[in-house]
Amino acid sequence: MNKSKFALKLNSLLLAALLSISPISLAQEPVRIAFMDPLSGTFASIGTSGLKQIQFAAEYLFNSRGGILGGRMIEIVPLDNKQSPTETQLQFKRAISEGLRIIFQGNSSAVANTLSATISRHNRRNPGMEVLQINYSAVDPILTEENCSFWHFRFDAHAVMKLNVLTDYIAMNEDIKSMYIIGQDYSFGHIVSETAIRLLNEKRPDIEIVGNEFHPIGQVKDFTPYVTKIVSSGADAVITGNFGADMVSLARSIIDSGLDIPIYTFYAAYDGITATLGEDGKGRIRLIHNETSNPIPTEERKAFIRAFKKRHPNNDVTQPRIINALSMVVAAMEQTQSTDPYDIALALEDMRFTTLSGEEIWMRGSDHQIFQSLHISVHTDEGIEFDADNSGYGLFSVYHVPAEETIVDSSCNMKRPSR
Amino acid sequence: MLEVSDLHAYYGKSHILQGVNFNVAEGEIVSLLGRNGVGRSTTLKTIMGEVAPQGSVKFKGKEIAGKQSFEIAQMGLGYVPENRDIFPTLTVSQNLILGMKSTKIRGRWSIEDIFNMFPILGERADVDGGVISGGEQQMLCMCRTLMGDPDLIMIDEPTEGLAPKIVQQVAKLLQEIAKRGVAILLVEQKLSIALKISHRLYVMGHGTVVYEGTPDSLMQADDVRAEWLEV
Amino acid sequence: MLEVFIFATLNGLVTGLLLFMLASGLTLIFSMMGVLNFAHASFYMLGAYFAYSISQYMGFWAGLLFAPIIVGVLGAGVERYGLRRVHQLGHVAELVFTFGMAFLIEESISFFWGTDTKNYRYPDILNFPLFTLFGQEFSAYRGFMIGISIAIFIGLYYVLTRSRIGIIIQAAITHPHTVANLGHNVPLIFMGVFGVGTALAGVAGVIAGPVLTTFPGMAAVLGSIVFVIVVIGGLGSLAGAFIAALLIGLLQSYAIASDVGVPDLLNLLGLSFERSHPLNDLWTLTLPQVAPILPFLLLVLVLIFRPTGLLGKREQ
Amino acid sequence: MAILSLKDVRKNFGETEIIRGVSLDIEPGEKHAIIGPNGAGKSTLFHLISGLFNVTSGTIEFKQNEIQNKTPYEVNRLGLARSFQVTNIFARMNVFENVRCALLWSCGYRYSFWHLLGKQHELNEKAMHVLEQIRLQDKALFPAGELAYAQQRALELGIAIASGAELIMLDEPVAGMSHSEAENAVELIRKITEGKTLIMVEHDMNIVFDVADRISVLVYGEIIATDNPENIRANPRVQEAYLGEVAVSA
Amino acid sequence: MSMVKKLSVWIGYLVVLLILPRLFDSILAISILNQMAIGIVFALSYNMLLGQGGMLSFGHAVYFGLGGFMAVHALIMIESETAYFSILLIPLIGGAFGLIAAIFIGSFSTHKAGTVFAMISLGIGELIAASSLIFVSFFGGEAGISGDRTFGPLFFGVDFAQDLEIYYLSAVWVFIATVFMYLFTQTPSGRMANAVRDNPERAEFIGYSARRVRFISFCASGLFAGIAGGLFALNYEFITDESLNAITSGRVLLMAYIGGLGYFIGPIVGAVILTLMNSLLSNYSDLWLLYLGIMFVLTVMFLPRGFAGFIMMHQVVWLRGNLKSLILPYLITGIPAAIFTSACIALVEMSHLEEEVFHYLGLELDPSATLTWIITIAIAAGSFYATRRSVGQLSDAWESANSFPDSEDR
Repeated sequence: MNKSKFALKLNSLLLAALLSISPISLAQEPVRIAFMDPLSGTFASIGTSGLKQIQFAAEYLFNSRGGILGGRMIEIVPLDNKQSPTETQLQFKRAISEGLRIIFQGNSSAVANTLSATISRHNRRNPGMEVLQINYSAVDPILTEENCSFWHFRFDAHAVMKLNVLTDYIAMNEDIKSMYIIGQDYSFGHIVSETAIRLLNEKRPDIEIVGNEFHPIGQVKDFTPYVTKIVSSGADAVITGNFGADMVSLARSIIDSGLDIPIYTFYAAYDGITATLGEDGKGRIRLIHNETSNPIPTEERKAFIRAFKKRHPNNDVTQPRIINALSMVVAAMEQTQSTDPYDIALALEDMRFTTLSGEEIWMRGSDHQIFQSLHISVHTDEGIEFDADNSGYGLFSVYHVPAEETIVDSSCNMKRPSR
Repeated sequence: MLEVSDLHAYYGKSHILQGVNFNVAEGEIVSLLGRNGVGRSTTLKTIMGEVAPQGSVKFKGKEIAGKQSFEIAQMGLGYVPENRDIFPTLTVSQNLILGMKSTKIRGRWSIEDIFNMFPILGERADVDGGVISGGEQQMLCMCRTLMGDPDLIMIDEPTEGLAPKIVQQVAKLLQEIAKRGVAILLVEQKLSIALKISHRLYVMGHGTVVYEGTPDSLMQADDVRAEWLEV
Repeated sequence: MLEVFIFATLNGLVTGLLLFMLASGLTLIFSMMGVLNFAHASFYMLGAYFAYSISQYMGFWAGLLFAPIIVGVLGAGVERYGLRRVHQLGHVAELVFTFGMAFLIEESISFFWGTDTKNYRYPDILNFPLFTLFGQEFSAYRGFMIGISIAIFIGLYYVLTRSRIGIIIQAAITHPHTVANLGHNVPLIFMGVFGVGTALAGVAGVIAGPVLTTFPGMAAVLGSIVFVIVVIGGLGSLAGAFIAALLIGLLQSYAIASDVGVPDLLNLLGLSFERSHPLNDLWTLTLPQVAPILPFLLLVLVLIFRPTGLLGKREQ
Repeated sequence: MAILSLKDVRKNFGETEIIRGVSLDIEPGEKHAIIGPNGAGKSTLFHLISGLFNVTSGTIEFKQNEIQNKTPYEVNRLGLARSFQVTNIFARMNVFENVRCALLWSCGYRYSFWHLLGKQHELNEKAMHVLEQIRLQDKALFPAGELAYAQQRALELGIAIASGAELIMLDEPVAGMSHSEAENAVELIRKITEGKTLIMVEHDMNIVFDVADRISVLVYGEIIATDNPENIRANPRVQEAYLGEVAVSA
Repeated sequence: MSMVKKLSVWIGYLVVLLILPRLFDSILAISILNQMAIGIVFALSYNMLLGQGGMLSFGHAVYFGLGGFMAVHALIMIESETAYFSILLIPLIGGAFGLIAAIFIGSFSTHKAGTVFAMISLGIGELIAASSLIFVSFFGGEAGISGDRTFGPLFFGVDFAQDLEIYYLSAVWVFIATVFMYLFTQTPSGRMANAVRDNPERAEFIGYSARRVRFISFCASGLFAGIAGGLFALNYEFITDESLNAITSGRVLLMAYIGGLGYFIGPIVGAVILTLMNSLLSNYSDLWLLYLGIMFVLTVMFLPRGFAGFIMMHQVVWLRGNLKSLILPYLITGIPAAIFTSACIALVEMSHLEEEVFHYLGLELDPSATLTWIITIAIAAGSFYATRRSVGQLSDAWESANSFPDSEDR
């Protein structure tokens, strides 16, 4: 048992003692945290899945154990931003109206960028009413580079970090002589393409980039024409940053064309994708992520996942980083005994925290970027203890990079507000 | 067979039929005469249900006012509209097939019959309806309606725009139709045809029937002709 | 280069024929009611989802059989209880109604099936390469898609031009009153045509679902393209829709396959621009990048210079 | 000098020739009627003159301007106005607005978006005056689509004459009216076309003979006779065209 | 209407605009009001096109979005001091750019109204929306571009950092835009737009080129859509491709249609209703889009003239003093209808929810219990039956309230 947990226990004991004296404190105000992601519309599945995970984590890790900060419950307030920057702004106003000061948000870097800019502006104009952005999934490096903000914390490795590992892994494979890069025609796709080319050139100058294609996001009906180009280019492997339906369609088209080459990617699992790829995707899809899905290193996490599956049989713990983020925010609150965003932010800086997986992760203070081990997993049905989409298939980790090797420099020049 | 009493009809705001009364007996040829715009075509359209009727229209003893066009047609009331509406992209025989209400019931007319009666249509059986001459189109249009085996056929201006020779042919066809026991309600502007083949005549003016009689009596009634028909 | 061309043609054909299946129903409905049915692609999506659900229990083939029937019945219901009522309120109301239906169907699908991607698969019996050319496989299922599309085209063509019911439909589309006067139940025909049109969209959904991914956005991806085809082909012209569908299928396929772009053009002209040039985006544009918007460009050009479309006669 | 002069005007629709060489001169101030059986091409002729259709060949001169291929609005701006066989008003606007719109161009407002109509007193008075002429002043604020039929026809006339055109063309102005309504309408037509040139298509022969100075008979796209009413009535070709040959002998 | 009465309506409008943030003063309320302000101008501009000019557009967001993008660029220019003017004028920049875009596009798209126009607008809309992701330097890609409204010269010491300040600025612009759009309907061009909508053929015979008239309406509409885009830029301080695409075009069509085409206040009503639904309903249910879709389809079917049309339907009854006679029939039908609606919503929500308890209208329903379902379905069926039964009486009452004592005009 580590220190903070001990403190937590002690607190709850104290609380129990207090409760017996004054029944009024029963009505202790909950700690309210906003979770802002698409909960309706086309992208709803990913947002609702995330919401279930954070709600479950709050319940399982904290509320059922007597709450935080001496008995206060965590209340997760869902805010539906429909993955639209405009709607995000409106929901942000709603959050402020309702006194929500901590906002979890993950989906779409565009939304994260907007939110970050909005929050910076708001915090500058409304001192004393600051809001904290907990970004658990948006990986555009700019958020912790040029546009880094004191009020923004990222709990996922950014695209360049991930590509660094991915290209290392590719570089080790001597069979790969040529590479095809295809991506959605927007910032993330371009980052993936530019970074992959740069890193591959450094690490394996002999790998020829035989294709560098952009297609409009969400507009392509049929990826076969693109796959035709991949085939005729003679590529040995594909890198793509596609997500959602674009990812599934691309992978399916590659599979259908009989092209048996690995696909290196980021978002090709869960929320129906694993089930859809099924047997055909076996061994072909390799993706980079944090927190292994199989094998799971600790019993604690296994218990967490099993409890979650029991509560939500049709969902999976797709984003363990949400849990890490929540745990670290709570730890920061406990540490400062405050729910004020400024205090929490200061406490989060350079915090080291041991996750359910037993790994110590580090929030770098200079740019608010998390560092933790990264893994490359294969889509397979072998050795899968925890599958995805109840399909029997899941991710099996084949390559691990410890946290310290993922560290990259940042050009962040953070403006720190003074109090 | 057809009894129209106190029939009113409106086009938008325009009160076109202002109480029309007439009847057609079985096997009879009856003409509806009058100048343009007095409501003769509208009368036929109203009977057919294309224009909303007010009043009573009885066909074979049953009230048909308010029924939909296709129901009325299925009861055995045929209608050949003024604008002919030959389907230009369908062949002559396809146009005829279109007139059949069902492939099962055989009526008094068959395609062979029609082609015998009008060899010219038979010759052009596979020609598109759009390219045959105006007279042939008129024939085809009437024959198409006959294919549905009506007991009463209403024909709007069959001779309009036709050469005199063709007009004679149309007249012959009308008499042929009547011979097979089909009653005819004819809307005509050409007195010559109407007088020649009709059993009875009605003259319309200002949305009502203003004169009823036989061809002979109309020939006598110079005042009626002058007021309601002639130029 | 040859293999790229051959496969681009085949791919274009697959897309084009699929688009035609959608466009044929839409153009029939348009000819009949004079209104473009915005919800048409939504029926396509319904087809895929119904087939997915049916295939879970009874296999792909049952889905292919029943899903279009269900979609057709739904479509007929929409005509009977919705459109027929709205028809009296004029064209704008009708267009807006179908627009609303599209919206409603998409939301209903999210409600009943959820928003995640569905694991809708084609049958294993078709899971083999039909042929391999230059090392690239052409899957049997794609061959099947081409086959079924062509079969439907021929069947539709035959029914419409040769059969008695087809003759009646053709006539009813242009002259509903005349046909009613000949004793044919025109409202029923209209409902039937709407039902068959939507069922065709359903078929397209059933066969496209497994390869183009079954997810709630699938209608939006195709919806406006189908419109473009119907308009370019000429409103109400089936043959025009056929030509336009193939044209757009091939055009997009070739555009993606090609690697040319503005940079090549500039090289040819001997011009060059700095990366910092304000119009840098324009100077680096490539044909594959703009492939998906080519149909809309074509649409605008056709409407400006030939508002009736390629083979259309009817003008609003 | 003829105000309107048609020279060998022809119009084909595809293969079919609808107007087969019409030549006609209309004198200023003349009241001219065009009659003929259905499908003779009367409305087509109107459309050709008023600019809705382009001619296939031939010329149309209005006040010495060739107008055969001009657009309707260009023709109208020269001082030629027309009414329609089927009531053709601005149904969702009120009666007053209908007439005022018809006045706008001739009063020189063109496409202005800087004049407020409420403040244009002269214009509004003119519009009221037209309404008085067509006896619809008490219906001024009524939506035009809600008027009774005869009133809509009167409004149709009002729109045609409002701009003060010198040549007015009326296409079946009394079609669909009851007898008494038609009489009122004729009186109205006579009043509002006073001093102007009038061309009208009409089937009601009483009205034609009542109003017209001269009559042209159009049959199958050709004018078979142009003359004063008495001569037209006596013309056997005219009777034949109307009634077929048998009746003539009777 | 007399001059005084007219003026008082306008003054009332201005007062309501200015007093609203006093009544609803939470941060959320202010931001909803700001949205409404944008929606009102945008929907009114759309109504100029469709309601008054008869042109159905599926790409009206183009002018809104382009105006907005230009406005944000202007904000950036003020911030970077390449330009120096007050942000009060930002909406004007948006309007100018909307106008320029409309002049260009209108020059070839206003040939015809009807389907051809609708399809061209759809094509242009898709083209521009797609280009916005390609031409990153102007449109900023999917992240869009953002600026800051607090630069430039101060306006009497106000830097417009707060939403409330922006609301007052917007309210003034909304008022100005509304007045000008209303005045436009009173000009020769505005009137002729109505005439061309009703009957383009006849309009040509009274001296006007239908195309030119449409073009002028189109440009005016583009101008005001651009102003709305400028207000958007001021309020949100950023803009993305979302503001240009089909969703925004669809939304403005919805606003104008649900509010009521052809009535000047229709779009205002529509903008208010839709903004409220969009921002409030989504907090209660993630199925709100489904409800919105159902409501939209039902509106098209049963209230073809929108909410404003529905209200205006009662004008005649009111003038005749018969409105009272309708209250009881409305209640008799309305109450079971409301019960039916809420029962249906309960059924839909229960089948969707995963939680054990469903809080609804102050009740706690248990979706896992069969009894809950049976009771809810029974309530739904019963109230449906009651509604069906009473509709007849309602329409009778409506007829009699509307009937003319003398049928002279009919």
